[in-house]
Amino acid sequence: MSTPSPVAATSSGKATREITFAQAVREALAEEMRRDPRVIILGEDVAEAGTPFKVLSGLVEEFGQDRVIDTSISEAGFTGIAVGAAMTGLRPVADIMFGDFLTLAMDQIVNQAAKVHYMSGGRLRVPLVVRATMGATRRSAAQHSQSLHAWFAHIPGLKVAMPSTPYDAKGLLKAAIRDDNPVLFFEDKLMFQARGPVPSEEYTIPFGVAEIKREGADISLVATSSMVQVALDAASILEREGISAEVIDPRTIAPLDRGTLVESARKTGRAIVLDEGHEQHGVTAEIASVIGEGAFYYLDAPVTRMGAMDVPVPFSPALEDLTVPTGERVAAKARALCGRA
Amino acid sequence: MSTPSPVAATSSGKATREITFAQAVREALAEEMRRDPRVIILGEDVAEAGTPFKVLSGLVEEFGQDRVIDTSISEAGFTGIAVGAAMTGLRPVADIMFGDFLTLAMDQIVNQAAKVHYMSGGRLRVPLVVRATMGATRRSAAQHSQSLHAWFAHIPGLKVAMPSTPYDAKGLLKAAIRDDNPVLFFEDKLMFQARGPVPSEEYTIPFGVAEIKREGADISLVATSSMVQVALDAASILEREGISAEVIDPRTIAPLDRGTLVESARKTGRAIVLDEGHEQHGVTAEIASVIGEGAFYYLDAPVTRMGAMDVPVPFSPALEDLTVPTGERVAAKARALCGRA
Amino acid sequence: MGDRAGARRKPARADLDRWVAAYGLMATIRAFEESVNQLYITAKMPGLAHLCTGQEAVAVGVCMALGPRDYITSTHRGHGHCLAKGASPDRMFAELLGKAAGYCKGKGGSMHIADPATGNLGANAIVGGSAGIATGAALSAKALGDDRVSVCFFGEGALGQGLLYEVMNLASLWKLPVIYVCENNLYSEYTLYTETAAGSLRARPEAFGIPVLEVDGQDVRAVYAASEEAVGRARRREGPAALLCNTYRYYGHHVGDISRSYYRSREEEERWKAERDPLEIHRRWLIDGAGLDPAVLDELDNRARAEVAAGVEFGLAAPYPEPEEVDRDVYA
Amino acid sequence: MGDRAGARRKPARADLDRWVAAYGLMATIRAFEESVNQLYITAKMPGLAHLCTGQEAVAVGVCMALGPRDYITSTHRGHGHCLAKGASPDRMFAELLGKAAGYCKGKGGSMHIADPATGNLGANAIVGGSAGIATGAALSAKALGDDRVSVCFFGEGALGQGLLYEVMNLASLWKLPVIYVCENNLYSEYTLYTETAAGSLRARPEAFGIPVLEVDGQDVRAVYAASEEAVGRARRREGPAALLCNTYRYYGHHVGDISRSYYRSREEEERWKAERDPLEIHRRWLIDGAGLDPAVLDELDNRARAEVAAGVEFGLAAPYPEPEEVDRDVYA
Ligand SMILES: Cc1ncc(C[n+]2csc(CCOP(=O)(O)OP(=O)(O)O)c2C)c(N)n1
Ligand SMILES: Cc1ncc(C[n+]2csc(CCOP(=O)(O)OP(=O)(O)O)c2C)c(N)n1
Ligand SMILES: [Mg+2]
Ligand SMILES: [Mg+2]
Repeated sequence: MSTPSPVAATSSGKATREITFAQAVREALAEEMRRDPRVIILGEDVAEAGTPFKVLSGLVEEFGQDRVIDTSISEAGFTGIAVGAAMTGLRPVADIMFGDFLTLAMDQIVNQAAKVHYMSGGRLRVPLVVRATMGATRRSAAQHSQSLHAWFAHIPGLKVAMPSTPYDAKGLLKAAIRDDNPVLFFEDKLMFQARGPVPSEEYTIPFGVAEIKREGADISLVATSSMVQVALDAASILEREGISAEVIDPRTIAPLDRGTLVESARKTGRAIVLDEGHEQHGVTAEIASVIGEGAFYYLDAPVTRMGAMDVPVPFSPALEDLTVPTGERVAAKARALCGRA
Repeated sequence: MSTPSPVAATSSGKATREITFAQAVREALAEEMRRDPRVIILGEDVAEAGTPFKVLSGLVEEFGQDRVIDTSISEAGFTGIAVGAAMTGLRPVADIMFGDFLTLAMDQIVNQAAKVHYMSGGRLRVPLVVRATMGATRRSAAQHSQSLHAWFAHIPGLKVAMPSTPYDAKGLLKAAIRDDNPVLFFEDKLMFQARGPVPSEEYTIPFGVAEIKREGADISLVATSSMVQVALDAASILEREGISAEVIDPRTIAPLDRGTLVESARKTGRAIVLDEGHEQHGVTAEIASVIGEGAFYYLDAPVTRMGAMDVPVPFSPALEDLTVPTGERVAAKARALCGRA
Repeated sequence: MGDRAGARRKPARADLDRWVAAYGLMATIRAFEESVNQLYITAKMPGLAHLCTGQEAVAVGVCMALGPRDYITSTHRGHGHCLAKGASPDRMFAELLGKAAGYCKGKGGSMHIADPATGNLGANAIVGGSAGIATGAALSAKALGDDRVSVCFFGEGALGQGLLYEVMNLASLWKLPVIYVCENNLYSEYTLYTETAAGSLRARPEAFGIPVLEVDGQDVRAVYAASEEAVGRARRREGPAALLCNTYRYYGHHVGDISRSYYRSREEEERWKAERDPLEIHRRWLIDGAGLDPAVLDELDNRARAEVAAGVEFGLAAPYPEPEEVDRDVYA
Repeated sequence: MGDRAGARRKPARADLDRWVAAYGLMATIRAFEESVNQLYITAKMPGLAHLCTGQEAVAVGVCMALGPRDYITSTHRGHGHCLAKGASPDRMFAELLGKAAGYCKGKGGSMHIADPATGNLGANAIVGGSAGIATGAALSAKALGDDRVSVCFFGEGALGQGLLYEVMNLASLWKLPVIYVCENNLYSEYTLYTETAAGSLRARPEAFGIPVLEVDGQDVRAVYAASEEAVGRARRREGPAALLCNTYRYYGHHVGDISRSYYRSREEEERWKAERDPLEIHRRWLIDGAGLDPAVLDELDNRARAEVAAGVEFGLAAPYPEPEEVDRDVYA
């Protein structure tokens, strides 16, 4: 909300501004906090500091320290407190500075938050949002660069959102805060300053609805979060070579919009799945097998996976950049799948 | 080692006994502890109590409290201590009573143990084994029944073993203890009393080598740990109906023996993947997509996945038994895939 | 407090009623656990259960100091907490037997009974796992401006879990109305607590600025008095407190833990039962100290047994959940 | 200890040499961090770094009490620990710059420097994350029967992590030769420690039966004296100890943390630099108290700057790792 943004008029004619991903997240939080006094934020340096990424700056000034709460360095502790608060009338948003630190809160998220509703026979609810960052190539090394979202998508009872644009970030986060279930909300650190159109009007984006970010006929590029832009880059490269790539963003991986993914693959007959989590036993495996099963009789080539390389993220720039898919590498794979290599 | 077992003679002519899965685990530990004084065991009630499953009974009597060490109820703490001990000359085996409690030790396993070797440029090593149980249908409810192995197979730097017989349990555990990397070793609670032939001679089983537990021609049933017996049950049911099922056990899911799995699927043209972890974003997805890609041009039907139902494990026997694949249900799916439904 | 001296003071009428009720509740818990053990022995109950027999005074003494809207979180050894907070035996047995009529539709079982209607946010099968939940409930009470307090029950073994210290620190900083009740029954599973706990137990909450009241957990009046004090502080928003209740479990760690000689002696068990039984201690005080007619207590014993027997019947007769229930309640 | 009184005692020759060397080491750390900051400002260094300028006396005072085979675990603010334990600036700069000649082949970077050859088991980017590792190293020392000790460096912010309490409890129970060194520099990131820590810091290790020595972290002799005592206990296998070192970081939380006025005042920073600078305090003692010729210290300052400058050159000139390195060292 802080820095004002240029207001433009979109095709829809409605007022739309170009704002950053960080601003979109902040707006979603501010709007929901204004709308519902039960929404609070808990985490390390979330108040005056507004997090190291400054994503939350301005919120404590508007909502006060009783609703934007600095905690000790206790990921398990404040996440557990958020779970209990969610069970008893608040709607907490817990802030995990680096997604790598989720490792410290797994019991509270997986054994408590995810299971309370079911174990209580539906009598207790946990309207909790855990915001966490993800993404490499920031020269932050192995303990500050992981994308661990696949773990949570494996656990029934949790929902997992992976926005790829400011528009999706705002709409999905507002929906997550209003959801009565625990939601893991992953934000790519490198996207915080990316700008995109966001309407001034209030809106939310339903979970489990994929979006076709670009229409195409020859190959489907299914991509999440940070990989959506990579897929779009690949699509432009391929376009110049006469290959028409369709780019699909599931937006939430739990629930997963299988229908849209399968439909696209049936149409194009080819698919590459992109995700910044490690490739082995990751999200690319789930999506590839869903497409492989659902589009089996329509595929002209095997579904191909491109995740982050299966190595701890190295610090050296000379190595780190090799671990994440790029538009060029995706285009090369696509070429090969389309028999143009 | 405690209870003596009947000694028989196998085809190989070598001396072989029928012992339980629990005895096999105990023998592996005892033999490696005799062989290497640096091997120690750490965990809750591992000494006099020999764990609630009695898997370790007798070990403290032979090796003493300095090598079979009872800890406080501190999964993160004693796992972290095991990591440091492994970095400095010991070869610890940490005991996580119920795999569900791994949620408490994730940072020590994933951010520390898995990455130390890489982050140090290969200068430090973590020869650590984390033994954990898995498996449902024990009426233990949602926090004592999970099979979370997929999480670890997602993380580079970790190895994951999933034995399905006493023979594999002993051979794989001995190999795990001699391995210079952190290994997650999953034992199905319901298998502890299962008996099977185990040679008296010393042996180890290399990681990354799948085993064909039963040859077949019409369909491949790829199964891990507890699901191997389910697959074998299904194979016998199918045999009576004239369907010849091949049962393949990867034995370790990281590293994963892709070659053997793909080869079998190429031969049979059909595959069902079975694993007791949740189906969504689980091991069945990885294996199905590996087969889908590697056997693409040979498959007559889509690769089908059967994991644990995507619900927290319910306590009620009336519900819990519905959440895990059974021989009957697998046979039914196989029939359908073979066009015999 | 908890000193026998109190025994000589004759209580006022209202007080006496409360103490009589406390006895009745302890009798119900005692009878409940005996029946659970029977159900296990006769193979009528799926899985295992952790009995709190011998620890009745802690659950009852603490919950007497709470109102119906106050919160508790419980443990794997939680039947007593659940009953003391107001749950009824019939639906509890139904839950333990995995029946649809159970408090959690049979989906939770013994280690996960929850009853929001009586403020019970649930038992927990993760040792120490509910410390965050109880503390979070206290945060809600504070943020929503009502005067509720929250009680976190846990065994001394849970002091091994770092989570407790993380949330105690925050509860103390934020003056949250939460009371950490440690039931030190000497053992965690099969190990004496001194083998797994260094230093002093009470020094731990104190290190985070949380006052600790150590009490005789076998004396329901002592537990109640300490709870009253802690709850009062919390309600006045003066901050969290901790209770260290010294108690003992009569049965094994769980119903299947029959041969215990390798970790504790028969003599020790007998001594506690003979000299430190919470029902006996309270009964003696009611009769000798408060001049109550023993018949009143015998009547309560009978009523407890009858209520529990009826509950068992209800639970055994109740139907299992329908198969369609299996994937309901995964998401709200 | 740490009292200015000591200033009047004139040290023996050998002692003096040690104290002069300590000054030299602190000067090297000071110069090292200044250069890291320059590399960042001139955009020659990838990522960020957390400078320990102002905290030199803690790293040096503690490591002076250790032998080369003793272990340390370090933190995100670990350059000082690494140098004090014996690493050389050139390969450290190479690591910070992501070069193949770095201690970790450039794969670790500033937050993960490890140098087993000097007993450094590694910096750690997880706050409190190395507490288990340091304690485990002490378990190895005990089990393997050598007389090594292990030191766990951490900032006061790490006291928020439950892991510390879990391992302190076990270290105390098992009398492990580990020393927990808390560098209380008042802030964790952008927050004053009193806003996130309840009760008393020193009461925390004490709650687990671990003795705590609180020292002036700006006085290298005070830090050394306390370390000697703690290390001696540990070597004699009398159990763990904790050091609480009061210190201050001159720069921001990391090199990019420039405008700090919203969490601490310029005055506060200036006051520490003017009155509590560890190099200045030690220099004053060496000259006034030990009668050392100031020229000796100026010479050490120059040598430190020269060694660091050479290290920077080495690091900048060194080649990046080959692409093939990317998937090496994942498994041993
Ligand atoms: C995190 C975790 N670790 C281990 C266990 C296994 N376990 C169940 S009860 C128990 C002992 C608990 O002791 P205590 O806290 O004293 O409670 P008590 O059983 O004595 O009532 C253990 C180790 C568990 N349930 N959760
Ligand atoms: C588990 C974890 N949570 C949060 C962070 C982010 N973080 C990095 S340094 C830091 C502050 C640490 O403060 P302190 O322990 O006092 O060390 P100092 O930086 O003052 O040396 C935080 C919160 C982290 N690295 N690890
Ligand atoms: Mg106990
Ligand atoms: Mg600090």
